[in-house]
Amino acid sequence: MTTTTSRKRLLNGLSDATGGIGDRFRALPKWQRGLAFLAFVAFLYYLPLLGIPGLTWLRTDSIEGGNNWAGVLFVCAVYVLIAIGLNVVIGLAGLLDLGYVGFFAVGAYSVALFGSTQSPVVKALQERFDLPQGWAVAWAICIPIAIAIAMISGVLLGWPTLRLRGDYLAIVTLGFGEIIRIVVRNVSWSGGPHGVAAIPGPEGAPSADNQVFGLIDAKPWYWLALTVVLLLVLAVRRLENSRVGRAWLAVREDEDAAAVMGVYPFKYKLWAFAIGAALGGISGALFASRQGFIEPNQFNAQLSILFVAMVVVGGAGNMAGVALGAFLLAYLPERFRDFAEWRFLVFGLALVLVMLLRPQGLIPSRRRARELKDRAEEVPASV
Amino acid sequence: MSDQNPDVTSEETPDLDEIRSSGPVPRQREVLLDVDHVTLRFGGVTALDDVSFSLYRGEILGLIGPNGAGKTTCFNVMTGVYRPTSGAVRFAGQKVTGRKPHQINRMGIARTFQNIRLFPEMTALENVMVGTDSQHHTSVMGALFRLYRKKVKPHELPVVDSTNGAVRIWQQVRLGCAKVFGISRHTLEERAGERKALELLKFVGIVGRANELARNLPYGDQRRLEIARALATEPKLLCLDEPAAGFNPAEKEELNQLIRRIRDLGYTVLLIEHDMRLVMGVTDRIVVLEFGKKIAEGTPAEVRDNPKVIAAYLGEPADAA
Amino acid sequence: MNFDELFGHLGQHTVDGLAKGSIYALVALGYTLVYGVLKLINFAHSEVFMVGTFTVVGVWSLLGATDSPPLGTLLLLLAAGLLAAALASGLTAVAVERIAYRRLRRMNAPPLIFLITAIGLSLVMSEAFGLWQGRLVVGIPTVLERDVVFSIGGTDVTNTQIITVVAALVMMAGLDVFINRTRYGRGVRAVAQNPDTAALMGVNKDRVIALIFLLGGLLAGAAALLYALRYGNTRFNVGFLLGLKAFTAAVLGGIGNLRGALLGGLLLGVVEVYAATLTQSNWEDVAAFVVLVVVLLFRPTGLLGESLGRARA
Amino acid sequence: MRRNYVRALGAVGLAATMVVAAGCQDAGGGSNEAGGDGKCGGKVAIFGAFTGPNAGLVLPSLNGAKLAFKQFTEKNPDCKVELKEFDTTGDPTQATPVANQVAQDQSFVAVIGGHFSGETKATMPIYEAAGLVMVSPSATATELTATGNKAFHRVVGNDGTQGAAAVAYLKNSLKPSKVFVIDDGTPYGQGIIDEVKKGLGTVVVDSDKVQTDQTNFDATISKIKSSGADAIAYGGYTNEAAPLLKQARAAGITAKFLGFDGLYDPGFPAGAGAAAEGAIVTCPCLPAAEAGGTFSADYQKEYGQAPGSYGAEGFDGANVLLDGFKAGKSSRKDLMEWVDSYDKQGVSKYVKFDASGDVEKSKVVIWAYEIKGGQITPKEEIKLS
Repeated sequence: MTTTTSRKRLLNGLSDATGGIGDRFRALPKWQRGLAFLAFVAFLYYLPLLGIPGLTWLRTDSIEGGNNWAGVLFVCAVYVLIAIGLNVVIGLAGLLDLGYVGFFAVGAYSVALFGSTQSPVVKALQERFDLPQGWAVAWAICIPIAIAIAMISGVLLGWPTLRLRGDYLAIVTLGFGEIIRIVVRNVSWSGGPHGVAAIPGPEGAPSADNQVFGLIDAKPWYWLALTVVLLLVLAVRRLENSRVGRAWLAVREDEDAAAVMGVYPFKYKLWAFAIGAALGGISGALFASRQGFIEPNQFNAQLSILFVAMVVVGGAGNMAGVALGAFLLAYLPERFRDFAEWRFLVFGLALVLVMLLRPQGLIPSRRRARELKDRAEEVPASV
Repeated sequence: MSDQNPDVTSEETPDLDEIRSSGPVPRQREVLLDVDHVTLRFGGVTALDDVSFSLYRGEILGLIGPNGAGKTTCFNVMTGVYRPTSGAVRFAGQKVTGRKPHQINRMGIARTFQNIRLFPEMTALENVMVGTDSQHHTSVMGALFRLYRKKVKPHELPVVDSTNGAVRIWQQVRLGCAKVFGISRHTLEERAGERKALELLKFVGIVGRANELARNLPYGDQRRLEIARALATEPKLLCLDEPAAGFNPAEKEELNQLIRRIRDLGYTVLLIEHDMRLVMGVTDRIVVLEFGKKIAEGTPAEVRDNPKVIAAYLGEPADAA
Repeated sequence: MNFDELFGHLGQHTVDGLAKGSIYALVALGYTLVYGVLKLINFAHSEVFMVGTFTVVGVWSLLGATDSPPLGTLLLLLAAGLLAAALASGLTAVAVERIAYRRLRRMNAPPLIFLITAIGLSLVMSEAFGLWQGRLVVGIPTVLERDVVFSIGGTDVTNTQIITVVAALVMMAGLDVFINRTRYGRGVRAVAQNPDTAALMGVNKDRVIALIFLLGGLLAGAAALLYALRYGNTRFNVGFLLGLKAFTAAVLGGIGNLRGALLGGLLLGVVEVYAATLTQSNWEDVAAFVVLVVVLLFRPTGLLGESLGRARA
Repeated sequence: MRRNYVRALGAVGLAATMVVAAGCQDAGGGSNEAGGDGKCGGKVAIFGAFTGPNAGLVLPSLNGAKLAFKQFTEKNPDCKVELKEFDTTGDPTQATPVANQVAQDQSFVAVIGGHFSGETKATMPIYEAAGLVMVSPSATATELTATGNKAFHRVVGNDGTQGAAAVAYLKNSLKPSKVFVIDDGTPYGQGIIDEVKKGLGTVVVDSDKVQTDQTNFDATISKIKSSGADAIAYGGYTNEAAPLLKQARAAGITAKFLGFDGLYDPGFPAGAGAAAEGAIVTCPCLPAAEAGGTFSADYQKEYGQAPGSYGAEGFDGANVLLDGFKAGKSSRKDLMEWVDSYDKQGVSKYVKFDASGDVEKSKVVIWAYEIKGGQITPKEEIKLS
């Protein structure tokens, strides 16, 4: 009995501590919060250069056999983007999507198949329209194509399946992710199991001559990804704080009640799917551009599950939370490579422990409220 | 608040005394809701058996009956949760049957739930604002890009009131931008929705708790919040499903007053309630269901004296509410 | 599309599919039982099955099993394998419930949390076996030589196939009787229908839930033995794909519905074999999921609908 | 109000600290002790799937390379060489940051790897851009040397050669009338089976593609039966091949089974048990006994087991670079040139690279091994005609 109470007290203390910081932060005047946010963003941009004495151990290349720090940060940023997209689906609209990797793959393959001179699609286009050998769709055009195709696939998947209830949706989406991977692997127009190489970046096909987005230095890629992440965080925030976000939450909380209140659940669920898919597509496109080479087995079901874990561990519904979750889940296995073969076991254990001790996630979702407080008093007394 | 329901002019609002004195509501009154021979079967169970009744604009109709009589099922048919096996429900001359719940809501039917169904993780204010969704015209892309801007009326402009220099400059900039570029439809609608939600919270008496999560509200306030949320959809007809369940006498009296105030604003009310005193006190007419069948209809006085009703409620003590 | 092959040996492919589906069905029962009562996907069930297969390996090597032993030894091996695998899987399943779920249940955590905990736990289990047993296939002695028992019109039905299908049907029937006819089963149904009311009526909810996990685990252990008999191999990650398919089967039949799990499993097995025959083996997963999606579109709660509580109420 | 300013000041200060801190960049990013200063020795990176399901195929190569470095250090204590391991689990996603790390750390002068074709394909443009020479012990996909990449070299025959050898072996030794081919849909498996199909022509009567982690092969077995094939060629790895072969034998299929170097792994006969008996595995790797010098014995002594797949290739790959160090080459550029013009007998084969980075066709040695008594035993060298 005493152990359980003490443990409970410890837990409460833990959540008080984290929640306390959050509360104190929210209590700050707006401009100070803005400043703090800007400082944080500046820190994020500075991160790949991290050399503050005492913090360098954070770098993944500070250990034997560690990976390139900026390269790992890039992967983290892509995962954060994924988590933010998936958070729209799972955290806001309450739809359990276990096949999110499908959209990631669609985005990656869109860029690869349209942008790479080695892709079968580009080769077919060259032949059909008598284009020169080096022709491929420019990267800047590939990205909107990727977003559009991802969104379309989101709608195509959502249209028939969104009337299914939670757990059925989960298995159907899981199936969708697997279908995408297997189809891409088995057909020839996608490059099959060999994958697609020479995927372009902002400066065109990967080449040693690229000035900024080159092959060796990953820092510009990280900064690009970080910028995209920040822009999309703002975009998703706008949605969250509008009728759309409210409708998503209402549908998540009680779909029937929302419908009776005049919200059309299907429409908003479909939008959540489409927006989530678009974000997944963007992250996939970024990922493929940076990698320069993708193959179907990179997009397996385990990755989907990892994505869901990022969202839930971080705190579904809270963007800061899911971003933290994504960062940790991408970063920790890299930093703790010393565990070698044990790291996935440790990772699983950590997942269980976090969920058991902090089921609401690392940074739980909390509805914004404070600003309204003073306005409530201004309402005229007469109705 | 009176501009909430533009369809109901003050002339049409029924005069309480007239209704009371003239007994049953005269036939020439406008029928708002028409339940027409509705039958609903689940497998072998007949939940509603050829139920018909009409609801007139501006009245408070009570729907009563012992447990399991089909009252809530009747609500569910009216709000599109269930599709009747046969028969039809018409609202303001339009067919309700076969439409989706949100479409029915937008026709003008709002409801509360017997077992409270708020959005527990949203604040009270947000709960009510969900109800205003049908009055928003911002699209998803509109909410994202906020490009569709409207010219602003003077009272909608941002205020410049800070004494702090830096903040004041910021406010000036915002004012300038609003004047030149207008304000996005999203922002205007959001403000209108918030204002309206606050008004409604005030109307039901819980404006002080606007920022609390719905699940943290006391029971009585949750009931009130449900009513506010339903009103936010600007309904013509408000269906209340046992709003007094679990209330003490003082709270019931407050509810009584609230329902009357709602009616006075021009809403038509359909009330399911177990508490006989409340029903008898507030309703204009009563429909009684038992085992899915309508067994009586009339003024409270008529229903009270109806032998079938007495039998239904008192004849089988085990079933008595 | 190789229709000649499919229709030329339709019977053979159907028998193969049924045998394959029987194992899906047995594992699917574990998902369905837990889902029927707790309304949650026990993602760790796949590893419960994996533990069973390794238990068979361990017990048989302990008993010095060789290829095609004499009948007496064979029976001993089968009995020991079944007992050990069922026990190991059953206990693993109960342990999963105790470690991962009970605390969360007390906290009324949302289903997503259960899902992630279960995923974490299954990662731990499969990784532990991967580290311990290596990541390559582990061979299991062929104790039961495959033998064609009878042959109708070119369709060979083998002893292992018969054993698999019959064992699955028998266990399925046994479970059905247990749930619908016995006192414990009544408790299970009561909790499935309404946990709170059941608790009021004096049903010990925790015991019932532990029982559910135990039952699911026992069946998974039995499936593990059948798997070992038929496939003769196991691997640390054998659970993942099979668990996925078994869960698909459970959903296909209507999750929470025992008979649905059987139907779904068999159907899925047959569909996969047909699809692999028609095209190539690497399309079978696509076929399985496409069938699932199509079925759910027309019957949103699976072929037989969901209901453990209402099953033969 | 006052406190607010203090706080704000603090925030600004924090931001300023960060900007200043930006000055001290890349503290953890490795030292810049550039090679090429004439001193003997250098640092070499080796990357591959040292953990994960297929680590069994890669670890012997890592061990071989380690052994080579150890022996070199013993013989040349003055020449400081170092081998750093980077585990990629064979995943291109993880191999890319490794490549960035190695490329940016100027102290690395050469790379051994990649071990699988996917990770190699993903990273070879990076190494090429950094001017780092790659010597791969086991990436066999044909396309790797077809892209014009200058950095990539391999001390192993490619899938084309191995496929051709398998064709030759089938034609000359097994002489089947009908062959059924199966691949696992990986670039490796599919690539090699495509070569076999090309080489055998109409003798291939039917084919199937299995998938990774598949466990039930009923459909494949039915197809083999209906095809009436008397030989099966399987391109893929142990995890699928062992259960497939076991089930096929149990189903009464007696056709000869021929696999490739993906099955050159003790796990294969162990997993398939008695069913593996008599199966043929081709591998562009020398039998231990044939390997030159004392390599096999040394390996056995060092690790307590026989060198598995690509152990000798790992050893050779490392020695190509070590010989360069010994010859005084210690910059990326020098080593690249050194490897391009390398010409010497190794333990697995005579190592000399052609212009595309493949080991010269005439030097490739491919052996057929047979599973006998649960052991992979050398059968004969396949002569490419």
